[in-house]
Amino acid sequence: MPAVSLLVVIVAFACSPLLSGTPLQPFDVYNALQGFAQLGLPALAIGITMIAGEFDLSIVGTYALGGMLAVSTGVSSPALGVLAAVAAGAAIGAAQGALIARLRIPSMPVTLATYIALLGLTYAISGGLSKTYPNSDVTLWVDQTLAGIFSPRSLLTLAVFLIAAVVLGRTRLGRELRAIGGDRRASRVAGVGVDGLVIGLFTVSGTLAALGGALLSYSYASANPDPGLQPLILAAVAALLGGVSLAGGRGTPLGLLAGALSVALLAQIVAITALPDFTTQLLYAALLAVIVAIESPGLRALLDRFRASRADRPQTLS
Amino acid sequence: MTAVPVRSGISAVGLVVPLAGLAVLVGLAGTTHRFLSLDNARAILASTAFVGITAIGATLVMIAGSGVSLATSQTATVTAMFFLSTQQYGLVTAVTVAVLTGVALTALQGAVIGYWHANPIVLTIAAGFAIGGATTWFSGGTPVNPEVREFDVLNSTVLGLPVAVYVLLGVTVLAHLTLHRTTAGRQMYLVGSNRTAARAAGLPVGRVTVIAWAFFGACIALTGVFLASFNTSATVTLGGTLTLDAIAAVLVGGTAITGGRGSALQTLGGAVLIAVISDVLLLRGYSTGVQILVKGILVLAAVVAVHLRATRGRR
Amino acid sequence: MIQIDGLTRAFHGVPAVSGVSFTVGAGEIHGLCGHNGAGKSTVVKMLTGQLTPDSGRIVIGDEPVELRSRQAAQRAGVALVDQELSVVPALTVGENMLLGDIHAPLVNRRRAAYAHCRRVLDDMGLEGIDPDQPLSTLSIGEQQLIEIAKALSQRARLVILDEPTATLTDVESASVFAAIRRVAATGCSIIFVSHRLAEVLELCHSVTVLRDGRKIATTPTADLTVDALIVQMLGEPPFRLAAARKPDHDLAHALRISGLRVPGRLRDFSLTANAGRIYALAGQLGSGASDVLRAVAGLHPTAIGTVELHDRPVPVRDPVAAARHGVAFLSNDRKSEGLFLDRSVGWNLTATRLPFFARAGVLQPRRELVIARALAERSGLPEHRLGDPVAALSGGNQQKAFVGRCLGRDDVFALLLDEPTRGVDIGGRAAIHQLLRRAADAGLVVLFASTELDELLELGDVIVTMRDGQIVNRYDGDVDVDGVLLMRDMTRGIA
Amino acid sequence: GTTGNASSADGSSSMKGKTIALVGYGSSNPWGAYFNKVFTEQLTSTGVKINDMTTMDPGTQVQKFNQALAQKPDLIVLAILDTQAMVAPIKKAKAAGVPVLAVDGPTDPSVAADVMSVLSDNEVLGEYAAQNIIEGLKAQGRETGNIIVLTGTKSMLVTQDRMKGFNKVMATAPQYRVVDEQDANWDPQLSGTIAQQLLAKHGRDGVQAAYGMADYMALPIIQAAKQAGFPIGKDGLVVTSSNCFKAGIDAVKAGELYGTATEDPGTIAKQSADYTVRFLTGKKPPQSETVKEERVTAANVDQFAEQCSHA
Ligand SMILES: Nc1ncnc2c1ncn2[C@@H]1O[C@H](COP(=O)(O)OP(=O)(O)OP(=O)(O)O)[C@@H](O)[C@H]1O
Ligand SMILES: Nc1ncnc2c1ncn2[C@@H]1O[C@H](COP(=O)(O)OP(=O)(O)OP(=O)(O)O)[C@@H](O)[C@H]1O
Ligand SMILES: [Mg+2]
Ligand SMILES: [Mg+2]
Repeated sequence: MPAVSLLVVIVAFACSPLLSGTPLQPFDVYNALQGFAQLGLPALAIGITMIAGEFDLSIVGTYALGGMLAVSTGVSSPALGVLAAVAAGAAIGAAQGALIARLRIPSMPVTLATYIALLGLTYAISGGLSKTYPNSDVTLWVDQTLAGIFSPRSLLTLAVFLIAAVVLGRTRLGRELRAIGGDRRASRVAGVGVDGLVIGLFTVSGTLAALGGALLSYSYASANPDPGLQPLILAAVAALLGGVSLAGGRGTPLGLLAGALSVALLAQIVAITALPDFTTQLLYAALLAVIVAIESPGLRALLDRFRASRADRPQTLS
Repeated sequence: MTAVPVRSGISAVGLVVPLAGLAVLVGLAGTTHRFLSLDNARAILASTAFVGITAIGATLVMIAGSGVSLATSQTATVTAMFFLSTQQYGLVTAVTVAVLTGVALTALQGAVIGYWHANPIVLTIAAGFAIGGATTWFSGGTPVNPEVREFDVLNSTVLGLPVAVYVLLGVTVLAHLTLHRTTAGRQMYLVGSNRTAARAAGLPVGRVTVIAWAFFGACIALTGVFLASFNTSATVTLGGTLTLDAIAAVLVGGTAITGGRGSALQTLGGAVLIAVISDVLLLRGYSTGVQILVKGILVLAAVVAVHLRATRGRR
Repeated sequence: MIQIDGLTRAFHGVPAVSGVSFTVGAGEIHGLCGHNGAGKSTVVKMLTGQLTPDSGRIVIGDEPVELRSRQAAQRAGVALVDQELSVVPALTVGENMLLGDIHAPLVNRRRAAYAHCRRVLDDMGLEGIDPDQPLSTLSIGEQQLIEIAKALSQRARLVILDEPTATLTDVESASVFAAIRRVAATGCSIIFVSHRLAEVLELCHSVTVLRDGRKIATTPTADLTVDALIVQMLGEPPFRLAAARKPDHDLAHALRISGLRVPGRLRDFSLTANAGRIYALAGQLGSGASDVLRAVAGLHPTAIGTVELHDRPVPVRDPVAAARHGVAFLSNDRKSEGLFLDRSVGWNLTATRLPFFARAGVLQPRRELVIARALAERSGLPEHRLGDPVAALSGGNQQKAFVGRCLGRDDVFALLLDEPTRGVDIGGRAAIHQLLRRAADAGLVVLFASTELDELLELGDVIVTMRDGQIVNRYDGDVDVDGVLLMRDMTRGIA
Repeated sequence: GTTGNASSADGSSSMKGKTIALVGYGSSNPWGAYFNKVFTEQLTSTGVKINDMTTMDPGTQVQKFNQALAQKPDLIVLAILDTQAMVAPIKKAKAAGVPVLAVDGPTDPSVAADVMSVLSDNEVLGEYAAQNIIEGLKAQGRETGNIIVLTGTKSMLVTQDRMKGFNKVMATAPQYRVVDEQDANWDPQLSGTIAQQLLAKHGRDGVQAAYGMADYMALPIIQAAKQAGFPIGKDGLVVTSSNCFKAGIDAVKAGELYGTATEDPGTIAKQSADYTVRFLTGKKPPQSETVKEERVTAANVDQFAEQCSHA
């Protein structure tokens, strides 16, 4: 799924000059990667929670708060700003994780509530105003072009994905994450420290979302107290395209990477070909419709039945 | 309510916490300047109405176990536009068109969820994109401004209360009766409680889900109609933050997001509670941010309390 | 050596286990028996760190241990096969074998892990299974074998198996027993929990019997017979039903199943059945017996074939239509596919008969209460519990509520039950058998699938044996059948 | 309003083959939709190619702006969503030598010299609103009066400029007092809710006038007031707003809305198109132009009915 969707989008990207009439340039790739940098960390944050069978809606809240904190505290030292954002994200994530793990509450309503509360907190901190980040050196630095197509921001995002891929692929954490997503009770009985894992998971997702928010607000030189639901929904779309299922138990960081790249490229295609903005929405809708069809048991059964009725004559029994 | 009573063992803790909360609220409210006025009570009810109507519909969907819809705002917008652009055919026709639009769009999603077991979150995100994108496409972003204003009557007040408040009460009663007194309502609880079991027992899972979503669609459409009347024109962003506001009201009302438990009356209570608290904070001069923050904490408290009550004795 | 001393645990003030003590020597295979709810699993959970005892002591080797978590129990050398299948289908076989094992390294060493899993699988005689294979591609029985293999390979000092063979065929059970004996021979202690008493006597050195949370006795198996064991478990002579099997030639056929197929599971199945008789499908897991029932109930979306009930064709892929035509189905998984656990007993009993007390879609509460009361009485449930959530009932009573849902309805013509008494003790089993017999006498076709020989012989008027997705033999009511015959059909198939 | 039809400007033939990137407000916003429509219409006959790179998301806007920059158009027409976020991209455009025309809202002062601009006069819009209120209250013969204000998103310069103008004029009439100012986020639904609560908070004799920053924010105030039993218009609540939509004009005609002001998308779109033609044909227009805004009240409403009827 992630490989297929990435391939389709890359092919479409390569074909976009047919519509736009201008050949592709390295800058097109750079800009797509900038889009990826904006989307990647929230997508990874929500993606890992989805692998573990949870759904962290609060990432947009942490994302907004992270941006606001970075801008408020990172004027003289950008590292300090990132640190403040990340610390807050981790603390919020840990608190949520503890609540979810210890009381065994479904994460969706809890994180929805946290999202609303964090939005309010960010609003209260900023007085509802966008906050300016006056350190323009940092702003220019994070988005400077490296090797034609990268920027420090997109490289950092890529690095985080690679670290996640190594950690989840090469240690037993990856296995345990998918296990608790696949069957929570069985994992518990098998001896997986489920509670600790869930708390750690939400801590990491809070951290990643806050880091994403901080980087973004450095890049924009301002922090927006209310980013709306759009970042969350796009992150979820990226995760779903990345082969993660809302039912849990499925997905890898590299799949998530492919999903986030797909979404970023898609937005870039729309920008290159100067299609109207609502086309993006319709494209996302179409992609999600495909995911709905692939994921929904009823539709799959319908397909099975169709196949069964065609393969009816020669009886197979595995 | 039900012929077969459900054991009503209310623990001391389960009672003390909400009572304490209520006491604090009453204390705060009572000492807030102008809170205890008829005008303010009216304002609270009026501001509850729009979100409340949608939240009542969302309650049925949540009880029937198909979670939440993330396409609510977009649907409300579309119905509002249909309502305004059919004003010249008379109020009844316009409302009918709007409601049918809402029911059709939402019940269709319900059908995909009910018959094909699609994931509601993914599906409604897709539906939200599709409806929002198509609305922008067809309207070209131009607001709908009707020449004829049949809707004025919907903005009027009866006995000092806006018509929308009466509609909210009507919808609540209807939802309550549906849930507790009809076969479909009972089946919503059963399907929400254990969908696999309901399917194996031969209960009409698909049909029940569609009924719940259709009801929801009608409620969204009514909200759309009132939003349109109130603003006298409709733009693509008319739906605003309706999606999350409705979910928040349902959750504060104590309906379980996993399905099988909850009630329309509780949702009404949840919606009013949110409105009261926002109102108290506003009157006391707290900023929008603090109001939103408190709303979030309230939702969190409700979710935790409901969960603890539901799992008491099972853990 | 494992010593359990005065172990006690209560739930909400109701004792589940009170003062249980026994000892398992090194290399000993120790049986743990008792009827449903006797407290076996509670003891097991306390030994494996899933529950903390209210009081009592556990000694492993020479030192008393505090087992606060599964990890702590593993560190103390306790391995577990849980009563419920505890593997994760989303992972591979190998990943499952390493999952949660505290001895598994933090950093994956793929090659070493693969070799380890390969060796363990080979030891269990599972040469055909690849560690890199997704677990979901295995049958339920094979998945259970993986879980057992994993526990036995953990080099533990105590391996606890809670009903490990409930889903296994006899051949598979035999290889598990061999493996258990091998592990015991290395000096490891084994606790073996099972309802299959003959199995317990064959495998174990001694047996501890629990009743109502108390220990009744620990006896060497050499001194025991199945009947003696049952007396220990129940405290009174077992309740026996007269096995009156009835001939069915003289009746008109009510249910006709022909050419029923489910790709990959059921090859070809045809059966004609009469009203008033009980039909037993005898087959191990994967034999297709359970698939016949599911297909007729409309729960197999890929099923093909024709089903007629009282001369009306029943569509085979639509559970709602099947129910409308008078088919009632009881799954073998009453928790996830049967009951509405958090709803009341009353609601559960009346869930499928809302039309009986609704007028034009509007419910009539008074009539509902009358009907619910009558049903509770008919299914042997205490009336005062009608308002309780069904989850608060004991397993046996839950199953009664489940069966009760289909009784006394004049719109049900065929009752299909998959393992009607799974996890139910002997007393509860007899009561449920009686309910089914009465249903048949009232004119229903009753068709059930089971793996238990006793149940098949006791309840079935006509017994159909199945294997590999097809019928092996059909034994009508006037033919003599015995367990050996059935077992031969079920395991070896058509000669 | 300046402008004629841009396509009739001379030298339009020399614009063939030129490209404009329109990094404007997305069409999901009514103002943006009409602006884009008029702007595009005005320029079609000149043969210039317009790339639609509009959006309502500030992040996407930065990305689309950078994208536009890479395609090296002859002009980027920009309607800013997030003032700060646009600073660095504008600097980049300057460095790359791609001219930028900012329309509607101003850029951050630090880059104001790097762009050309056709701006709405937001301060004046705020002043007009204040004038409407003072005029209305005086006409009722009131010695004192309390005012509530529902603003657009406070973080936007547009909002801040309007409040600057509003407060400046209100300071000249200290007998009238602003008692509450809330951020309603350019959201009609939120405006309605907040209005209901504020009206209840201050009571029937506690509020005499209200300012909703756009027509679609003022109309919900009127509805809320009606439902709360406030008299509206002549002897009642004086409600004003500051950018006109058709619904607002209707309300002025009906005597419910005391007044509004222009900043209608059509006028600014025409002026921007005109500016674009002048720039691309080498006519060197002034670096910054301001759209002349007009105050609209019952007295002159008919004059603006057509101009304001498109959004
Ligand atoms: N978590 C729990 N909460 C409340 N009661 C419990 C809980 N777990 C077990 N019980 C009760 O404790 C008693 C012993 O249960 P246990 O599971 O140990 O029985 P068992 O002997 O394993 O039965 P089975 O043969 O059905 O597995 C029963 O009455 C059961 O209902
Ligand atoms: N999970 C639970 N939650 C609450 N109460 C429970 C639970 N499990 C058991 N109980 C209570 O413990 C009582 C005894 O249950 P138990 O399983 O021991 O019954 P039992 O005697 O084994 O009956 P049966 O023969 O039907 O299995 C039940 O009637 C029930 O009230
Ligand atoms: Mg029991
Ligand atoms: Mg047990």
